[in-house]
Amino acid sequence: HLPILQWEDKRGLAFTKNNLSYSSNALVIPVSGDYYVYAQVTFRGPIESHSKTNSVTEIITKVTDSYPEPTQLLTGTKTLSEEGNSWFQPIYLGAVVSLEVGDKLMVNVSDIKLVDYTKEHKTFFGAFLL
Amino acid sequence: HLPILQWEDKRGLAFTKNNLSYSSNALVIPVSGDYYVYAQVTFRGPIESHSKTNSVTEIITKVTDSYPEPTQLLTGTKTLSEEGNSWFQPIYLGAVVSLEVGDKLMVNVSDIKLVDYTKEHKTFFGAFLL
Amino acid sequence: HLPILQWEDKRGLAFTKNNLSYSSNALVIPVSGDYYVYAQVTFRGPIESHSKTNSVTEIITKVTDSYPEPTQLLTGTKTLSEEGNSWFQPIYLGAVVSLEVGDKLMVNVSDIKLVDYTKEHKTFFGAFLL
Amino acid sequence: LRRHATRPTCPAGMTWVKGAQQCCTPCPAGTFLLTPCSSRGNDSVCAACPAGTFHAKPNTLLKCQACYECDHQVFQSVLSNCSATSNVACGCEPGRFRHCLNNPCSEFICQQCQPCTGRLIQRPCSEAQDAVCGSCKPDFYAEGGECRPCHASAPETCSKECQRVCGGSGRGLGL
Repeated sequence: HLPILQWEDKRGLAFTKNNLSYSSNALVIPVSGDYYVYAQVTFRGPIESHSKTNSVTEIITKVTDSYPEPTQLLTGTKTLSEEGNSWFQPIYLGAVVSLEVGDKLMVNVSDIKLVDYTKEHKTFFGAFLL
Repeated sequence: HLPILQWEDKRGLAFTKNNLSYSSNALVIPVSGDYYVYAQVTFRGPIESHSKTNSVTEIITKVTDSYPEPTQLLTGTKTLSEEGNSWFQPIYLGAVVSLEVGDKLMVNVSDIKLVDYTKEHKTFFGAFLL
Repeated sequence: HLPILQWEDKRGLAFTKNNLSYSSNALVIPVSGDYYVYAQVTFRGPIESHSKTNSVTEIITKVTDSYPEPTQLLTGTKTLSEEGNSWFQPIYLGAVVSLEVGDKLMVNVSDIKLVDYTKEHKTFFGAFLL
Repeated sequence: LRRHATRPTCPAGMTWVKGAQQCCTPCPAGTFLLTPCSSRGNDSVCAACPAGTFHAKPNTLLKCQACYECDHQVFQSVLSNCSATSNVACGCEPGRFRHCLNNPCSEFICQQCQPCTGRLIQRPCSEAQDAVCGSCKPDFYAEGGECRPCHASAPETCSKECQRVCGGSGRGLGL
Protein backbone atom coordinates (compact mmCIF):
# COMPACT_ATOMS: atom_id res chain seq x y z
CA HIS A 1 0.00 0.00 0.00
CA LEU A 2 1.01 3.58 -0.51
CA PRO A 3 2.26 5.55 2.51
CA ILE A 4 -0.40 7.13 4.75
CA LEU A 5 -0.22 10.78 5.75
CA GLN A 6 -0.39 11.87 9.38
CA TRP A 7 -2.41 14.97 10.30
CA GLU A 8 -2.58 17.69 12.97
CA ASP A 9 -6.12 17.67 14.39
CA LYS A 10 -6.06 20.35 17.10
CA ARG A 11 -3.61 23.18 16.56
CA GLY A 12 -4.03 26.15 14.21
CA LEU A 13 -6.84 25.83 11.66
CA ALA A 14 -7.30 22.13 12.45
CA PHE A 15 -10.31 20.99 14.48
CA THR A 16 -12.65 18.02 14.84
CA LYS A 17 -16.24 18.27 16.06
CA ASN A 18 -19.64 16.57 15.87
CA ASN A 19 -17.83 13.43 17.11
CA LEU A 20 -15.79 13.12 13.96
CA SER A 21 -12.56 12.03 15.59
CA TYR A 22 -8.98 11.51 14.44
CA SER A 23 -6.90 8.53 15.55
CA SER A 24 -3.96 6.56 14.08
CA ASN A 25 -3.84 8.67 10.95
CA ALA A 26 -7.54 8.33 10.16
CA LEU A 27 -10.76 10.28 10.47
CA VAL A 28 -13.26 8.01 12.23
CA ILE A 29 -16.90 8.25 11.13
CA PRO A 30 -19.21 8.69 14.15
CA VAL A 31 -22.57 8.19 12.42
CA SER A 32 -23.58 6.51 9.17
CA GLY A 33 -24.55 8.82 6.33
CA ASP A 34 -23.38 10.71 3.27
CA TYR A 35 -20.28 12.82 3.78
CA TYR A 36 -18.52 15.33 1.56
CA VAL A 37 -14.91 14.20 1.92
CA TYR A 38 -12.03 16.33 0.66
CA ALA A 39 -8.26 16.64 0.83
CA GLN A 40 -5.55 18.72 -0.76
CA VAL A 41 -1.90 17.69 -0.83
CA THR A 42 0.78 20.06 -2.06
CA PHE A 43 3.68 18.12 -3.55
CA ARG A 44 7.12 19.62 -4.23
CA GLY A 45 10.43 18.38 -5.55
CA PRO A 46 12.90 17.32 -6.70
CA ILE A 47 14.38 15.73 -3.58
CA GLU A 48 18.19 15.20 -3.67
CA SER A 49 18.15 11.49 -2.86
CA HIS A 50 15.46 10.89 -5.38
CA SER A 51 15.67 9.75 -8.91
CA LYS A 52 13.51 11.92 -11.17
CA THR A 53 9.82 11.79 -10.25
CA ASN A 54 7.44 11.42 -13.16
CA SER A 55 4.15 11.66 -11.38
CA VAL A 56 2.45 12.31 -8.05
CA THR A 57 -0.66 10.61 -6.68
CA GLU A 58 -3.06 11.32 -3.81
CA ILE A 59 -5.76 8.82 -2.79
CA ILE A 60 -8.49 9.14 -0.15
CA THR A 61 -9.01 5.61 1.16
CA LYS A 62 -11.67 3.99 3.35
CA VAL A 63 -11.02 1.16 5.79
CA THR A 64 -14.12 -0.56 7.08
CA ASP A 65 -14.79 -3.50 9.36
CA SER A 66 -17.10 -4.99 6.74
CA TYR A 67 -14.29 -5.49 4.20
CA PRO A 68 -10.70 -6.67 4.77
CA GLU A 69 -9.10 -4.43 2.14
CA PRO A 70 -8.95 -0.62 2.00
CA THR A 71 -11.22 0.90 -0.66
CA GLN A 72 -9.97 3.74 -2.86
CA LEU A 73 -12.65 6.45 -2.75
CA LEU A 74 -11.02 9.36 -4.64
CA THR A 75 -7.80 9.54 -6.62
CA GLY A 76 -5.90 12.50 -8.05
CA THR A 77 -2.86 11.58 -10.11
CA LYS A 78 -0.76 13.78 -12.36
CA THR A 79 2.39 13.51 -14.44
CA LEU A 80 5.11 16.08 -13.95
CA SER A 81 6.79 17.92 -16.81
CA GLU A 82 9.06 20.37 -15.00
CA GLU A 83 12.20 18.68 -16.40
CA GLY A 84 14.41 18.53 -13.34
CA ASN A 85 13.76 22.10 -12.17
CA SER A 86 12.24 22.63 -8.80
CA TRP A 87 8.49 22.21 -8.93
CA PHE A 88 5.43 22.32 -6.66
CA GLN A 89 1.88 21.28 -7.38
CA PRO A 90 -1.37 20.91 -5.40
CA ILE A 91 -3.89 18.12 -5.97
CA TYR A 92 -7.39 18.72 -4.60
CA LEU A 93 -10.01 15.97 -4.27
CA GLY A 94 -13.58 16.15 -3.00
CA ALA A 95 -16.81 14.20 -3.38
CA VAL A 96 -19.82 12.77 -1.57
CA VAL A 97 -19.42 9.19 -0.31
CA SER A 98 -21.70 6.95 1.74
CA LEU A 99 -20.02 5.90 4.97
CA GLU A 100 -20.89 3.68 7.91
CA VAL A 101 -20.30 4.40 11.58
CA GLY A 102 -16.74 3.29 12.44
CA ASP A 103 -15.39 3.63 8.92
CA LYS A 104 -11.92 5.18 8.77
CA LEU A 105 -10.75 7.67 6.14
CA MET A 106 -7.09 8.11 5.28
CA VAL A 107 -4.99 9.90 2.69
CA ASN A 108 -2.31 7.93 0.86
CA VAL A 109 0.36 9.47 -1.36
CA SER A 110 2.73 8.11 -3.95
CA ASP A 111 5.80 9.41 -2.08
CA ILE A 112 5.70 10.93 1.39
CA LYS A 113 9.02 12.75 0.90
CA LEU A 114 7.45 14.86 -1.85
CA VAL A 115 4.67 16.16 0.40
CA ASP A 116 4.89 19.80 1.52
CA TYR A 117 3.70 19.46 5.10
CA THR A 118 5.27 22.76 6.22
CA LYS A 119 2.14 24.96 6.06
CA GLU A 120 -1.37 23.90 7.17
CA HIS A 121 -3.03 25.98 4.43
CA LYS A 122 -1.25 24.05 1.67
CA THR A 123 -2.02 20.46 2.70
CA PHE A 124 -5.34 19.67 4.43
CA PHE A 125 -7.98 16.95 4.83
CA GLY A 126 -11.58 16.94 6.08
CA ALA A 127 -15.16 15.72 5.86
CA PHE A 128 -18.64 16.91 6.81
CA LEU A 129 -21.98 15.14 7.09
CA LEU A 130 -24.63 16.29 4.61
CA HIS B 1 -21.21 21.52 -28.50
CA LEU B 2 -18.53 19.51 -26.72
CA PRO B 3 -19.09 15.77 -26.10
CA ILE B 4 -21.14 14.81 -23.01
CA LEU B 5 -19.88 12.19 -20.56
CA GLN B 6 -22.01 9.21 -19.55
CA TRP B 7 -21.99 8.06 -15.92
CA GLU B 8 -22.59 4.95 -13.80
CA ASP B 9 -25.24 5.83 -11.21
CA LYS B 10 -25.76 2.59 -9.27
CA ARG B 11 -22.79 0.27 -9.08
CA GLY B 12 -19.73 0.61 -6.86
CA LEU B 13 -19.36 4.00 -5.14
CA ALA B 14 -22.08 5.53 -7.32
CA PHE B 15 -25.51 6.26 -5.87
CA THR B 16 -28.40 8.70 -6.25
CA LYS B 17 -30.82 9.62 -3.46
CA ASN B 18 -33.15 12.36 -2.20
CA ASN B 19 -34.82 12.15 -5.63
CA LEU B 20 -31.76 13.42 -7.42
CA SER B 21 -32.01 11.14 -10.43
CA TYR B 22 -29.80 10.36 -13.39
CA SER B 23 -31.18 9.98 -16.91
CA SER B 24 -29.81 10.45 -20.44
CA ASN B 25 -26.38 11.52 -19.23
CA ALA B 26 -27.72 14.15 -16.85
CA LEU B 27 -28.41 14.63 -13.15
CA VAL B 28 -32.03 15.82 -12.87
CA ILE B 29 -32.79 18.36 -10.12
CA PRO B 30 -35.79 17.24 -8.02
CA VAL B 31 -36.37 20.44 -6.03
CA SER B 32 -35.39 24.08 -6.61
CA GLY B 33 -32.59 25.39 -4.43
CA ASP B 34 -28.87 25.99 -4.09
CA TYR B 35 -26.68 22.97 -4.81
CA TYR B 36 -22.97 22.34 -4.44
CA VAL B 37 -22.16 20.76 -7.80
CA TYR B 38 -18.79 19.09 -8.42
CA ALA B 39 -17.02 16.86 -10.92
CA GLN B 40 -13.53 15.51 -11.47
CA VAL B 41 -12.34 14.18 -14.82
CA THR B 42 -8.97 12.46 -15.14
CA PHE B 43 -7.57 12.96 -18.62
CA ARG B 44 -4.72 10.90 -20.08
CA GLY B 45 -2.86 10.76 -23.37
CA PRO B 46 -1.47 10.77 -25.88
CA ILE B 47 -3.83 8.59 -27.88
CA GLU B 48 -1.73 7.16 -30.73
CA SER B 49 -4.00 8.09 -33.54
CA HIS B 50 -4.39 11.52 -32.08
CA SER B 51 -2.78 14.73 -33.13
CA LYS B 52 -0.80 16.46 -30.39
CA THR B 53 -3.21 17.74 -27.76
CA ASN B 54 -2.26 21.01 -26.21
CA SER B 55 -5.16 21.51 -23.82
CA VAL B 56 -7.96 19.68 -21.98
CA THR B 57 -11.27 21.15 -20.86
CA GLU B 58 -14.05 20.05 -18.53
CA ILE B 59 -17.33 21.99 -18.32
CA ILE B 60 -20.33 21.42 -16.02
CA THR B 61 -23.36 22.53 -18.05
CA LYS B 62 -26.99 23.17 -17.20
CA VAL B 63 -29.95 22.51 -19.52
CA THR B 64 -33.27 24.02 -18.47
CA ASP B 65 -36.77 24.35 -19.91
CA SER B 66 -36.49 28.08 -19.25
CA TYR B 67 -33.80 28.66 -21.88
CA PRO B 68 -33.29 26.98 -25.27
CA GLU B 69 -29.51 26.69 -24.94
CA PRO B 70 -27.22 25.00 -22.39
CA THR B 71 -25.53 27.31 -19.85
CA GLN B 72 -21.90 26.77 -18.84
CA LEU B 73 -21.79 26.74 -15.02
CA LEU B 74 -18.17 25.75 -14.25
CA THR B 75 -15.15 25.36 -16.50
CA GLY B 76 -11.72 23.89 -15.86
CA THR B 77 -9.32 24.21 -18.77
CA LYS B 78 -5.59 23.55 -18.81
CA THR B 79 -2.77 23.52 -21.35
CA LEU B 80 -0.54 20.45 -21.51
CA SER B 81 3.23 20.65 -21.59
CA GLU B 82 4.18 16.98 -21.52
CA GLU B 83 5.49 17.19 -25.13
CA GLY B 84 4.23 13.89 -26.53
CA ASN B 85 5.21 11.68 -23.57
CA SER B 86 2.42 9.84 -21.85
CA TRP B 87 0.63 12.13 -19.45
CA PHE B 88 -2.35 12.10 -17.08
CA GLN B 89 -4.02 14.97 -15.30
CA PRO B 90 -7.14 15.47 -13.14
CA ILE B 91 -9.35 18.57 -13.31
CA TYR B 92 -11.65 19.11 -10.31
CA LEU B 93 -14.51 21.63 -10.34
CA GLY B 94 -17.00 22.53 -7.60
CA ALA B 95 -19.23 25.44 -6.65
CA VAL B 96 -22.67 26.46 -5.42
CA VAL B 97 -25.25 27.16 -8.13
CA SER B 98 -28.94 28.04 -7.95
CA LEU B 99 -31.04 25.45 -9.75
CA GLU B 100 -34.72 24.94 -10.55
CA VAL B 101 -36.67 21.71 -10.32
CA GLY B 102 -36.27 19.84 -13.62
CA ASP B 103 -32.95 21.42 -14.52
CA LYS B 104 -30.40 18.96 -15.91
CA LEU B 105 -26.65 18.95 -15.16
CA MET B 106 -24.12 17.43 -17.52
CA VAL B 107 -20.35 17.24 -17.88
CA ASN B 108 -18.81 18.11 -21.25
CA VAL B 109 -15.18 17.49 -22.16
CA SER B 110 -12.93 18.74 -24.93
CA ASP B 111 -12.11 15.20 -26.17
CA ILE B 112 -13.86 12.10 -24.90
CA LYS B 113 -11.04 9.83 -26.09
CA LEU B 114 -8.71 11.46 -23.52
CA VAL B 115 -10.96 10.67 -20.52
CA ASP B 116 -9.79 7.97 -18.11
CA TYR B 117 -13.08 6.27 -17.30
CA THR B 118 -11.44 3.02 -16.13
CA LYS B 119 -11.63 3.69 -12.36
CA GLU B 120 -14.61 5.27 -10.58
CA HIS B 121 -12.35 7.00 -8.03
CA LYS B 122 -10.54 8.95 -10.74
CA THR B 123 -13.50 10.41 -12.67
CA PHE B 124 -16.68 11.33 -10.77
CA PHE B 125 -19.61 13.78 -10.75
CA GLY B 126 -22.18 14.77 -8.12
CA ALA B 127 -24.31 17.39 -6.41
CA PHE B 128 -25.99 17.96 -3.05
CA LEU B 129 -28.65 20.39 -1.87
CA LEU B 130 -27.50 22.92 0.75
CA HIS C 1 0.53 41.45 0.68
CA LEU C 2 -0.51 39.82 -2.57
CA PRO C 3 -3.14 41.58 -4.73
CA ILE C 4 -6.78 40.97 -3.81
CA LEU C 5 -9.33 39.95 -6.45
CA GLN C 6 -12.57 41.85 -6.95
CA TRP C 7 -15.77 39.93 -7.62
CA GLU C 8 -19.20 40.35 -9.30
CA ASP C 9 -21.85 39.47 -6.72
CA LYS C 10 -25.15 40.04 -8.50
CA ARG C 11 -25.12 39.54 -12.23
CA GLY C 12 -25.24 36.21 -14.08
CA LEU C 13 -24.48 33.11 -11.96
CA ALA C 14 -23.32 35.26 -9.03
CA PHE C 15 -25.57 35.70 -5.98
CA THR C 16 -25.38 36.22 -2.23
CA LYS C 17 -28.05 35.08 0.23
CA ASN C 18 -28.62 34.03 3.86
CA ASN C 19 -27.02 37.37 4.80
CA LEU C 20 -23.65 36.38 3.43
CA SER C 21 -22.76 39.75 1.91
CA TYR C 22 -20.00 41.04 -0.34
CA SER C 23 -18.30 44.38 0.28
CA SER C 24 -14.85 45.87 -0.51
CA ASN C 25 -13.61 42.72 -2.17
CA ALA C 26 -14.60 40.42 0.70
CA LEU C 27 -17.32 37.97 1.67
CA VAL C 28 -18.57 39.05 5.10
CA ILE C 29 -19.59 36.28 7.51
CA PRO C 30 -23.06 36.94 8.97
CA VAL C 31 -23.12 34.26 11.69
CA SER C 32 -20.37 32.31 13.44
CA GLY C 33 -19.98 28.69 12.43
CA ASP C 34 -18.20 26.22 10.17
CA TYR C 35 -18.24 27.13 6.50
CA TYR C 36 -17.13 25.27 3.40
CA VAL C 37 -15.13 27.96 1.61
CA TYR C 38 -13.99 27.50 -2.00
CA ALA C 39 -12.53 29.44 -4.93
CA GLN C 40 -11.21 28.69 -8.39
CA VAL C 41 -8.94 31.05 -10.29
CA THR C 42 -8.04 30.39 -13.92
CA PHE C 43 -4.62 31.82 -14.69
CA ARG C 44 -3.31 32.38 -18.24
CA GLY C 45 -0.16 33.76 -19.82
CA PRO C 46 2.36 34.78 -20.90
CA ILE C 47 1.62 38.50 -20.84
CA GLU C 48 3.85 40.36 -23.30
CA SER C 49 4.87 43.11 -20.88
CA HIS C 50 5.87 40.46 -18.36
CA SER C 51 9.09 38.69 -17.62
CA LYS C 52 8.69 34.89 -17.65
CA THR C 53 6.34 33.57 -14.94
CA ASN C 54 7.53 30.48 -13.09
CA SER C 55 4.59 29.88 -10.81
CA VAL C 56 1.07 30.98 -9.93
CA THR C 57 -0.48 31.18 -6.47
CA GLU C 58 -4.01 31.55 -5.12
CA ILE C 59 -4.71 32.11 -1.42
CA ILE C 60 -8.03 32.35 0.43
CA THR C 61 -7.39 34.74 3.30
CA LYS C 62 -9.36 35.70 6.42
CA VAL C 63 -9.34 39.14 8.00
CA THR C 64 -10.82 39.33 11.49
CA ASP C 65 -11.24 42.05 14.10
CA SER C 66 -9.64 39.78 16.68
CA TYR C 67 -6.25 39.73 14.92
CA PRO C 68 -4.41 42.56 13.14
CA GLU C 69 -2.91 40.42 10.36
CA PRO C 70 -4.72 38.48 7.61
CA THR C 71 -4.67 34.69 8.10
CA GLN C 72 -3.97 32.40 5.14
CA LEU C 73 -6.70 29.73 5.19
CA LEU C 74 -6.08 27.82 1.94
CA THR C 75 -3.26 28.03 -0.58
CA GLY C 76 -2.89 26.56 -4.06
CA THR C 77 0.48 27.17 -5.68
CA LYS C 78 1.90 25.60 -8.81
CA THR C 79 5.01 25.91 -10.97
CA LEU C 80 4.59 26.39 -14.70
CA SER C 81 6.42 24.35 -17.29
CA GLU C 82 4.94 25.59 -20.56
CA GLU C 83 8.30 27.09 -21.63
CA GLY C 84 7.17 30.41 -23.06
CA ASN C 85 4.19 29.06 -25.00
CA SER C 86 0.70 30.22 -24.20
CA TRP C 87 -0.64 28.50 -21.15
CA PHE C 88 -3.76 28.47 -18.97
CA GLN C 89 -4.34 26.68 -15.72
CA PRO C 90 -7.09 26.56 -13.07
CA ILE C 91 -6.38 26.27 -9.32
CA TYR C 92 -9.32 25.08 -7.18
CA LEU C 93 -9.33 25.32 -3.38
CA GLY C 94 -11.98 24.24 -0.89
CA ALA C 95 -12.19 23.27 2.77
CA VAL C 96 -14.15 23.68 6.00
CA VAL C 97 -13.01 26.55 8.23
CA SER C 98 -14.39 27.89 11.50
CA LEU C 99 -15.39 31.55 11.16
CA GLU C 100 -16.75 34.24 13.44
CA VAL C 101 -19.48 36.74 12.65
CA GLY C 102 -17.89 39.75 10.89
CA ASP C 103 -14.91 37.82 9.57
CA LYS C 104 -13.99 38.74 5.98
CA LEU C 105 -12.85 36.27 3.31
CA MET C 106 -10.76 37.37 0.34
CA VAL C 107 -8.85 35.78 -2.53
CA ASN C 108 -5.27 36.88 -3.14
CA VAL C 109 -3.24 35.97 -6.21
CA SER C 110 0.42 36.09 -7.09
CA ASP C 111 -0.18 38.33 -10.14
CA ILE C 112 -3.51 39.92 -10.99
CA LYS C 113 -2.56 40.38 -14.68
CA LEU C 114 -2.39 36.59 -15.07
CA VAL C 115 -5.99 36.07 -13.93
CA ASP C 116 -8.57 35.17 -16.60
CA TYR C 117 -11.50 37.33 -15.50
CA THR C 118 -13.33 37.19 -18.85
CA LYS C 119 -15.84 34.37 -18.16
CA GLU C 120 -17.70 33.86 -14.83
CA HIS C 121 -17.57 30.04 -15.09
CA LYS C 122 -13.75 29.98 -15.08
CA THR C 123 -12.98 32.07 -11.99
CA PHE C 124 -15.34 31.96 -8.99
CA PHE C 125 -15.45 32.21 -5.19
CA GLY C 126 -18.01 31.20 -2.57
CA ALA C 127 -18.88 29.83 0.87
CA PHE C 128 -21.77 28.09 2.61
CA LEU C 129 -22.60 27.41 6.23
CA LEU C 130 -22.64 23.73 7.24
CA LEU D 1 -43.52 2.77 -7.81
CA ARG D 2 -44.58 6.32 -7.11
CA ARG D 3 -45.77 8.18 -10.23
CA HIS D 4 -43.96 11.49 -10.47
CA ALA D 5 -46.41 14.38 -10.90
CA THR D 6 -45.64 14.73 -14.59
CA ARG D 7 -45.70 18.19 -15.95
CA PRO D 8 -48.32 18.86 -18.67
CA THR D 9 -46.78 19.51 -22.09
CA CYS D 10 -47.39 23.17 -22.98
CA PRO D 11 -48.91 24.31 -26.28
CA ALA D 12 -46.44 25.38 -28.96
CA GLY D 13 -44.76 28.69 -28.16
CA MET D 14 -45.35 28.38 -24.43
CA THR D 15 -43.06 27.15 -21.64
CA TRP D 16 -43.84 25.47 -18.31
CA VAL D 17 -42.97 27.91 -15.48
CA LYS D 18 -42.33 26.06 -12.23
CA GLY D 19 -42.95 29.06 -9.98
CA ALA D 20 -46.43 29.56 -11.36
CA GLN D 21 -47.11 25.90 -12.19
CA GLN D 22 -48.44 27.28 -15.49
CA CYS D 23 -47.63 27.35 -19.15
CA CYS D 24 -46.59 30.91 -19.98
CA THR D 25 -45.53 32.75 -23.09
CA PRO D 26 -41.74 33.17 -22.73
CA CYS D 27 -40.19 36.61 -22.36
CA PRO D 28 -38.51 37.92 -25.53
CA ALA D 29 -34.72 37.96 -25.96
CA GLY D 30 -33.15 40.86 -24.05
CA THR D 31 -35.53 40.43 -21.11
CA PHE D 32 -36.09 38.06 -18.17
CA LEU D 33 -39.15 36.85 -16.27
CA LEU D 34 -40.03 39.31 -13.51
CA THR D 35 -43.50 37.96 -12.71
CA PRO D 36 -44.90 34.70 -14.09
CA CYS D 37 -48.20 34.71 -16.00
CA SER D 38 -51.61 34.06 -14.57
CA SER D 39 -53.83 31.28 -15.86
CA ARG D 40 -54.35 33.37 -19.00
CA GLY D 41 -50.77 32.38 -19.92
CA ASN D 42 -49.76 35.45 -21.88
CA ASP D 43 -49.49 38.08 -19.17
CA SER D 44 -46.03 37.39 -17.75
CA VAL D 45 -44.22 40.55 -16.69
CA CYS D 46 -40.82 40.68 -18.36
CA ALA D 47 -38.07 43.16 -17.49
CA ALA D 48 -35.10 44.32 -19.53
CA CYS D 49 -31.73 42.69 -18.84
CA PRO D 50 -29.65 45.07 -16.68
CA ALA D 51 -26.42 46.49 -18.11
CA GLY D 52 -23.69 43.87 -18.34
CA THR D 53 -26.17 41.05 -18.85
CA PHE D 54 -28.07 39.59 -21.80
CA HIS D 55 -30.40 36.90 -23.10
CA ALA D 56 -30.01 35.96 -26.74
CA LYS D 57 -33.20 33.88 -26.84
CA PRO D 58 -36.81 33.95 -25.58
CA ASN D 59 -36.83 32.56 -22.04
CA THR D 60 -38.53 32.20 -18.69
CA LEU D 61 -35.38 32.65 -16.60
CA LEU D 62 -35.44 34.78 -13.44
CA LYS D 63 -32.05 36.40 -14.24
CA CYS D 64 -30.05 37.34 -17.32
CA GLN D 65 -26.67 35.87 -18.22
CA ALA D 66 -23.51 37.84 -17.40
CA CYS D 67 -21.65 39.18 -20.45
CA TYR D 68 -18.17 37.87 -21.08
CA GLU D 69 -15.30 40.36 -21.28
CA CYS D 70 -12.54 40.64 -23.86
CA ASP D 71 -9.05 39.82 -22.60
CA HIS D 72 -7.10 43.06 -23.13
CA GLN D 73 -4.01 41.55 -21.50
CA VAL D 74 -3.57 39.42 -24.60
CA PHE D 75 -4.54 42.29 -27.00
CA GLN D 76 -8.09 41.20 -27.67
CA SER D 77 -10.42 43.99 -28.78
CA VAL D 78 -14.20 44.35 -28.75
CA LEU D 79 -15.74 43.54 -32.13
CA SER D 80 -19.24 44.17 -30.81
CA ASN D 81 -20.27 45.24 -27.35
CA CYS D 82 -22.52 43.15 -25.16
CA SER D 83 -26.13 44.19 -25.72
CA ALA D 84 -29.32 43.05 -24.04
CA THR D 85 -29.68 40.38 -26.72
CA SER D 86 -26.10 39.34 -27.50
CA ASN D 87 -22.87 38.56 -25.67
CA VAL D 88 -19.72 40.58 -26.33
CA ALA D 89 -17.74 39.49 -29.42
CA CYS D 90 -13.96 39.71 -29.14
CA GLY D 91 -11.35 39.97 -31.88
CA CYS D 92 -7.77 41.23 -32.12
CA GLU D 93 -6.25 44.70 -32.07
CA PRO D 94 -4.99 45.98 -35.44
CA GLY D 95 -1.73 44.35 -36.56
CA ARG D 96 -2.52 41.15 -34.67
CA PHE D 97 -4.16 37.83 -35.51
CA ARG D 98 -5.95 35.09 -33.55
CA HIS D 99 -3.72 32.29 -32.27
CA CYS D 100 -6.25 29.63 -31.14
CA LEU D 101 -5.47 27.86 -27.86
CA ASN D 102 -8.26 25.31 -28.10
CA ASN D 103 -10.77 23.88 -30.51
CA PRO D 104 -13.30 25.61 -31.24
CA CYS D 105 -11.07 28.65 -30.66
CA SER D 106 -13.11 30.03 -27.77
CA GLU D 107 -9.73 30.66 -26.14
CA PHE D 108 -7.27 32.66 -28.18
CA ILE D 109 -4.47 35.19 -27.85
CA CYS D 110 -3.69 37.97 -30.34
CA GLN D 111 -0.20 37.58 -31.76
CA GLN D 112 1.63 40.24 -33.73
CA CYS D 113 1.49 39.86 -37.52
CA GLN D 114 4.87 39.23 -39.07
CA PRO D 115 5.97 42.42 -40.83
CA CYS D 116 7.34 40.84 -44.06
CA THR D 117 10.07 43.50 -44.04
CA GLY D 118 11.52 43.82 -47.56
CA ARG D 119 9.34 40.99 -48.79
CA LEU D 120 6.33 40.64 -51.06
CA ILE D 121 3.16 39.82 -49.11
CA GLN D 122 1.59 36.64 -50.45
CA ARG D 123 -1.33 36.85 -48.05
CA PRO D 124 -1.99 39.81 -45.81
CA CYS D 125 -2.42 39.36 -42.05
CA SER D 126 -6.08 39.08 -41.04
CA GLU D 127 -8.11 38.51 -37.90
CA ALA D 128 -7.97 34.80 -38.51
CA GLN D 129 -4.37 34.20 -39.60
CA ASP D 130 -0.86 35.61 -39.84
CA ALA D 131 0.53 37.18 -42.99
CA VAL D 132 2.34 34.91 -45.48
CA CYS D 133 5.51 36.56 -46.76
CA GLY D 134 6.83 35.92 -50.25
CA SER D 135 10.25 36.48 -51.83
CA CYS D 136 12.24 39.70 -51.55
CA LYS D 137 10.73 42.83 -53.02
CA PRO D 138 12.37 44.45 -56.08
CA ASP D 139 15.56 46.38 -55.08
CA PHE D 140 16.00 44.02 -52.10
CA TYR D 141 18.34 41.06 -51.95
CA ALA D 142 18.28 37.95 -49.76
CA GLU D 143 20.98 37.49 -47.15
CA GLY D 144 20.88 35.26 -44.08
CA GLY D 145 17.18 34.65 -44.42
CA GLU D 146 16.47 38.39 -44.53
CA CYS D 147 15.73 40.82 -47.35
CA ARG D 148 18.10 43.82 -47.36
CA PRO D 149 17.71 46.97 -49.46
CA CYS D 150 20.10 46.94 -52.45
CA HIS D 151 21.65 50.40 -51.90
CA ALA D 152 23.28 49.04 -48.76
CA SER D 153 25.37 46.50 -50.70
CA ALA D 154 29.00 47.29 -51.69
CA PRO D 155 29.55 47.39 -55.52
CA GLU D 156 31.86 44.37 -55.51
CA THR D 157 29.29 42.27 -53.70
CA CYS D 158 26.37 43.47 -55.76
CA SER D 159 24.12 40.47 -56.16
CA LYS D 160 22.20 39.75 -59.28
CA GLU D 161 18.91 41.03 -57.74
CA CYS D 162 20.52 44.39 -57.26
CA GLN D 163 22.19 44.81 -60.67
CA ARG D 164 19.63 47.48 -61.60
CA VAL D 165 20.51 49.57 -58.54
CA CYS D 166 24.30 48.85 -58.43
CA GLY D 167 24.73 49.19 -62.22
CA GLY D 168 23.26 52.70 -62.10
CA SER D 169 25.30 53.90 -59.03
CA GLY D 170 28.35 55.13 -61.09
CA ARG D 171 26.32 57.61 -63.27
CA GLY D 172 25.49 60.22 -60.66
CA LEU D 173 22.08 61.47 -59.91
CA GLY D 174 19.86 61.80 -62.93
CA LEU D 175 17.29 64.52 -62.84
